[in-house]
Amino acid sequence: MKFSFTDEQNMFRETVRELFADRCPPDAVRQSWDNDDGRVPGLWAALAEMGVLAVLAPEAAGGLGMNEVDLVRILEEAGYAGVPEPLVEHVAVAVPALAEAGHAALEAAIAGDSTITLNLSGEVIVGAAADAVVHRHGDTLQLVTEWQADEAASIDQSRRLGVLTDITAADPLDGADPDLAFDRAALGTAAQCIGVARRLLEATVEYVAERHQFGKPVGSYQAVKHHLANVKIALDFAAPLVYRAAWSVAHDDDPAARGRDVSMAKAQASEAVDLAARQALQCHGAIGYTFEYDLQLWLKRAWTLAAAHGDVRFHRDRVAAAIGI
Amino acid sequence: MKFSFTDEQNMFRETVRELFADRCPPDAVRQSWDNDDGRVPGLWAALAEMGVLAVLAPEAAGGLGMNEVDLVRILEEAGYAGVPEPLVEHVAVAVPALAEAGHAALEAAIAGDSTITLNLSGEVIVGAAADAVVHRHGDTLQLVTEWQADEAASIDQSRRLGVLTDITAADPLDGADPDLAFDRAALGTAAQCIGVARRLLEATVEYVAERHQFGKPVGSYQAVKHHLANVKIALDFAAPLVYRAAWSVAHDDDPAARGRDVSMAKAQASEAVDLAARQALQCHGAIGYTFEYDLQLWLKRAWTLAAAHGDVRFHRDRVAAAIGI
Amino acid sequence: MNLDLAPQYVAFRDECRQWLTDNHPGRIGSMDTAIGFEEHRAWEKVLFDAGWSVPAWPSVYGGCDCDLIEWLIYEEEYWLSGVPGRVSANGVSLLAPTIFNFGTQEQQDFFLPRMASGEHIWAQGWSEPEAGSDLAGIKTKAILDGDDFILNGQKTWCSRGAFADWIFCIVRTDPEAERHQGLTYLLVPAETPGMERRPIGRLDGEPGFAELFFDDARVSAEHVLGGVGQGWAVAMAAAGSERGLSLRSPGRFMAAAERLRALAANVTDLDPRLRDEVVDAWIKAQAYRWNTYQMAADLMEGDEIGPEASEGKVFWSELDLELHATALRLMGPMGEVAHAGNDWLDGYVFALSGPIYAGTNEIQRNIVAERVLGLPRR
Amino acid sequence: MNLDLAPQYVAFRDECRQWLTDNHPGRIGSMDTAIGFEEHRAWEKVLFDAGWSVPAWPSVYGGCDCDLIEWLIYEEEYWLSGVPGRVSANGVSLLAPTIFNFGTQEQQDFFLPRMASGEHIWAQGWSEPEAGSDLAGIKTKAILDGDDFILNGQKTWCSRGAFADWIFCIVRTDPEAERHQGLTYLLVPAETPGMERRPIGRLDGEPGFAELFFDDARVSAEHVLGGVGQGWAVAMAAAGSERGLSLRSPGRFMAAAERLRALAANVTDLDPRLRDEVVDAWIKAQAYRWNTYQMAADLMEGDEIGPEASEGKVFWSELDLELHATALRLMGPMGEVAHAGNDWLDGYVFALSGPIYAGTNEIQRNIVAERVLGLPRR
Repeated sequence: MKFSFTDEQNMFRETVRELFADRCPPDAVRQSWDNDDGRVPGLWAALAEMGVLAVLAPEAAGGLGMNEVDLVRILEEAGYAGVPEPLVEHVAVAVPALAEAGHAALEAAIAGDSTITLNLSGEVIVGAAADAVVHRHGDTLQLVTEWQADEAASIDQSRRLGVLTDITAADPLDGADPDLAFDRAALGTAAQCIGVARRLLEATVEYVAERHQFGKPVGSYQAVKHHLANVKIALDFAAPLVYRAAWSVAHDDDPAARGRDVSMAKAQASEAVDLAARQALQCHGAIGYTFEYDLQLWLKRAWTLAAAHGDVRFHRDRVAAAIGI
Repeated sequence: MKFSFTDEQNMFRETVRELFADRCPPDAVRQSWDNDDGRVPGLWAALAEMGVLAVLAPEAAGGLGMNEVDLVRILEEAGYAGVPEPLVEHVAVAVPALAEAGHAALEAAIAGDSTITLNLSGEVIVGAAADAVVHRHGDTLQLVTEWQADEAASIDQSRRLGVLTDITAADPLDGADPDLAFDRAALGTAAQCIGVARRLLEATVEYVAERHQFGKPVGSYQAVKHHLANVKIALDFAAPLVYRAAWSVAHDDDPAARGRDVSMAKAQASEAVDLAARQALQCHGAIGYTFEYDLQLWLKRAWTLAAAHGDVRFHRDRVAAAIGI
Repeated sequence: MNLDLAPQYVAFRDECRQWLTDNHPGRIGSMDTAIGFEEHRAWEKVLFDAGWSVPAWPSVYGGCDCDLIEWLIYEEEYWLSGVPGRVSANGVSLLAPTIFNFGTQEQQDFFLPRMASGEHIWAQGWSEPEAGSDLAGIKTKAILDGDDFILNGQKTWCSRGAFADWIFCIVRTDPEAERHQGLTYLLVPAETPGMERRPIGRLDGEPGFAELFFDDARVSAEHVLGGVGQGWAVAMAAAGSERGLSLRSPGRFMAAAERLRALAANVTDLDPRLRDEVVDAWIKAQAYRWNTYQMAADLMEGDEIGPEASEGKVFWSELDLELHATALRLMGPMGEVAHAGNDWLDGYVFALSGPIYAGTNEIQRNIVAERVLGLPRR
Repeated sequence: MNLDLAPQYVAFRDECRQWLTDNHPGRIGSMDTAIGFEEHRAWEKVLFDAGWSVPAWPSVYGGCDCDLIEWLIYEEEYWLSGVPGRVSANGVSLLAPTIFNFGTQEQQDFFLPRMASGEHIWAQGWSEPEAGSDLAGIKTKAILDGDDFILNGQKTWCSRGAFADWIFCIVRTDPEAERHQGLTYLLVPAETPGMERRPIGRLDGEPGFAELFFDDARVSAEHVLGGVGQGWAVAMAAAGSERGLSLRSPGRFMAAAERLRALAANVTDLDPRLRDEVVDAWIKAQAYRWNTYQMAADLMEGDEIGPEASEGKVFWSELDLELHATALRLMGPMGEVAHAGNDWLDGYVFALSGPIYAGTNEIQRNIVAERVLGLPRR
């Protein structure tokens, strides 16, 4: 029983953090909104280069052969940086599903030559410009390679959405488990939520220490202190559940226990990021409400990710079922 | 359209407030706990004398022929004073029910020679030492005059509870409407909640202005200010719903509209008094947590009245049904 | 207490409702776009011509001398009808009470009818980069030069500022004076040479505000409202209006609550927790209504709105957020999608500014604690 | 990361669970009554004799040198088993770490085994009427007279104070010194002549606390802990314990969450909103658990608990309130009724004190903001 990350895991995280800081600063995120594909040029290749896309692919297939515990803080960093790519979809869900199904598309996926997104619960897909979609079809998964979708504009410009209207070509992904895929998607999203919340909190702490009103720093007012203390507390009691869920997904063979742990994580991470966004905006005041100021990148990510792959109510219901009430 | 009380109503309220201040101070409430009947000696007779018990009895029957709008702020004062008597039960519900049924027990009830309590939704009756119980029996009301009950100890010493186990003598109260009786009980309880919340807020404002910690008044800390501002806001947006509901009970012939208005009032009054109790205790700190200090009288009343005659959830459900969702 | 509507109020309500039904302009553009702004201005003229622009004003300025109850009924009907919002709101709700209180006869005669008709759409120019909720930090200088003031400095967060015709500003006319001293309330034509405006996008990119830059901009001293150096007192009177009855009448929230109710009623297998949230918001809209009717009764007895206006500001701004957040939750995964049928998303973004503008809710709670409850300032 | 329990931990857990099952004393009286207090003392002795009283302590003082993981497992099993609470908690959780850190060898040898066995039950004597969360306001004087201190003053809110054998106090040994200076940590026998104690009833009337009155009470200077004038530093180290791991281990809340779950599972037609509240509380208990295991891993690497302990204090105290308030709501109208099966009501009253004692949650949030997040003090 040792609930901490290894030095290697921390180092990997640090390297990815630096990559994002370097290749995906807020300006790059904003530029991606005007690109045809909504991507940050070169970032996907750099992630492939670094092995990030291959974390959950077995070594035999050219991957790193790591697991969700290795991945979880990487995805947190993606949230922290506001990466506008379907990273969770591709890395945390599609890659292991392709591996489990032994599908040939795995090679391109981990090489960064393709981008694969998800449609596990219907309605809206993220990363509408992706090359393929891992799609839930009854109790199985498919890899959809040709489809029609209506574009949909998210409040979050970093999310290129589409509403799937027709599937014209798809391969079965036998051996890949749709429930596991969903848990991975929820876990990855929870990790991103933690990263987004951290960034919102850091940015706000920095701002309120500098900004003065009525002759003293805004951050010296007790109301502001308590708003941000509450965010910190929510974060510090949500993050361990996310790490614990990563362990369950990687190591627990009981789908019910795994689902319960993932749902606890996503419920608390959603709540934490929601509170972080609310207080970040309130403590920033008007400046945080503008399009020009970068806080909006994380505010919108907070709103959308809190609900993505199951909102608080959905995941609490799953926990309720798992614990017999 | 004029949403305010008349000078006469305000004066009546003031007179009752003075009566309670004089005859029912906290010491008298505490003494009542040790009495056999749980009553404040002489208070009931004084209320009869002043006409309070007869507000909802018609003039022809020797009552004041007033309505719930006249009564609502009187009951608020009962909450404010922490009166340990089944006043709502008797005045707001039993008296008009007896009048509507033309039952002979009305005379003693308004003369203060008897005390009548309620059992409208089962389980627990308040004022176990009362002389009779207005009891819901299917779609009718009965006046129960002989019964067995198991005593039950409330956390609130001012509430003598009993769990009804058997009814051995009862008169039908034809002409009295059980739904109207319930609405009156919920309305009266909501009014009491408002009074309790006012008292909790006043006592706390007074305490935190005096109490010093870390070299300044506790009430000068922004966290404490905001706690109490929130209570004030909750109160000032709950009270008008209670007064509006009083008007509906007195004047609206549509039971659905009446029930909706009463439920809006009770839901918000329950929330307000709950918040008031929470913040009153927190802002008082340890002293408020003691049996000796009088704050506990209103804290316990807050906990019990917030749930009595329908808690927040119950009343929100009634509103939901009334507005078609 | 009498909550029955007297026959003349019923007649007023029916007339108002009928007119709004008959004259509903349909969906028009956003007032934060150049085209939508002019469409909204045209709607103001339609209202004005029919006498429905500023019903609570004296008829000489285009109103119909409504009493407070009629005004509240008008607002309820206005918002429930679903006609466009009021691009004139800054002027009518925030500036007009100040002109009525402090304006000269000439100012009243010139500005009020033009405001009522939509000829003058007003923006507010109070905030500065270093002076948000703390207006005493205002630095924009206005130095008297003959009959004019020469302005230098910067204003920000001017809502409607991108397209407005006039801006009501607070400027520092005595640079030596500190904090609240030496401020002056000044009405500035948007076409003033030396004044530039730059739109600021709000969260969703729409230019909801503007920044104003003054570089030796010359404004006639005739446009001072309420006396040089009196700006603080004059502004505080208007701040009372902003937080009080006139800016956010209950009708707006009752209409939103009704739309939310209808949205929920159409959801199959409505989650009981979401039902609970809808009901809670619906009840609060009613609470806001009855709190307002109570205040109206007091006002009609001659009372004034004091610091308790701050309670209303906190309540409506948090209610507005609750209404819109609940609607988005009801819409599930489609809540984040901007499309023609999703006014809730736009409304949510707007609602997010509620707890911030017109004095943050933190400041309002301080006011409630200190000035309503009497807690010690320090 | 490895969340599998190693075989030796599994064995430890099973042994612990078995012993608690075999030795469960059944329901005993409240520790706030004279009889119940002695019943609890007897239970301490049972635990001690079996080596389960202070498992994390060195064996020389009655412990079994548990590591932190074992201690967390022990706490989980202890609370889940439903055996009585620990009347020794003030001593074991608050005082003992201070004795380990600051006590002389003689003090350790004398006090620790007697604390472990229940021979000495300790109360805390820190608060005074004018010094609640602000310990710097302590006024109780202790003046050296030969080998003794002469105490005068008053302490209050001493939990277990009515029946305890010893009280650990903070007193002012230098009356000239201000605020945090001149304070001394002093161990006071309950039978000290010149010290009177008066029980204080908590909300439900049970004597959960005592007031202590010192009137020329004479206490040996041998009982100073950590040096005369060092009281503040010594107390702050213990305050770290009080807010940190040792006072409120996750096991306590996990057990309460499990009881709440079981309560809810037995309700027919469970209201979905209440189900939601139960689940939320249950998840939070797990969150508290995993946060603690994370902290334990850091501690085992040699890190110390810093101001982030304040986060835990806020979290567990509000969770405890949520657990109990939810249970009472589940019980409906019977929630207010005190009876043998309703431990929740008693627990609710106790939980209400959580956000107040050991530094109010307002102060804890200040600490989180200033010392964890680094926001400016003023």
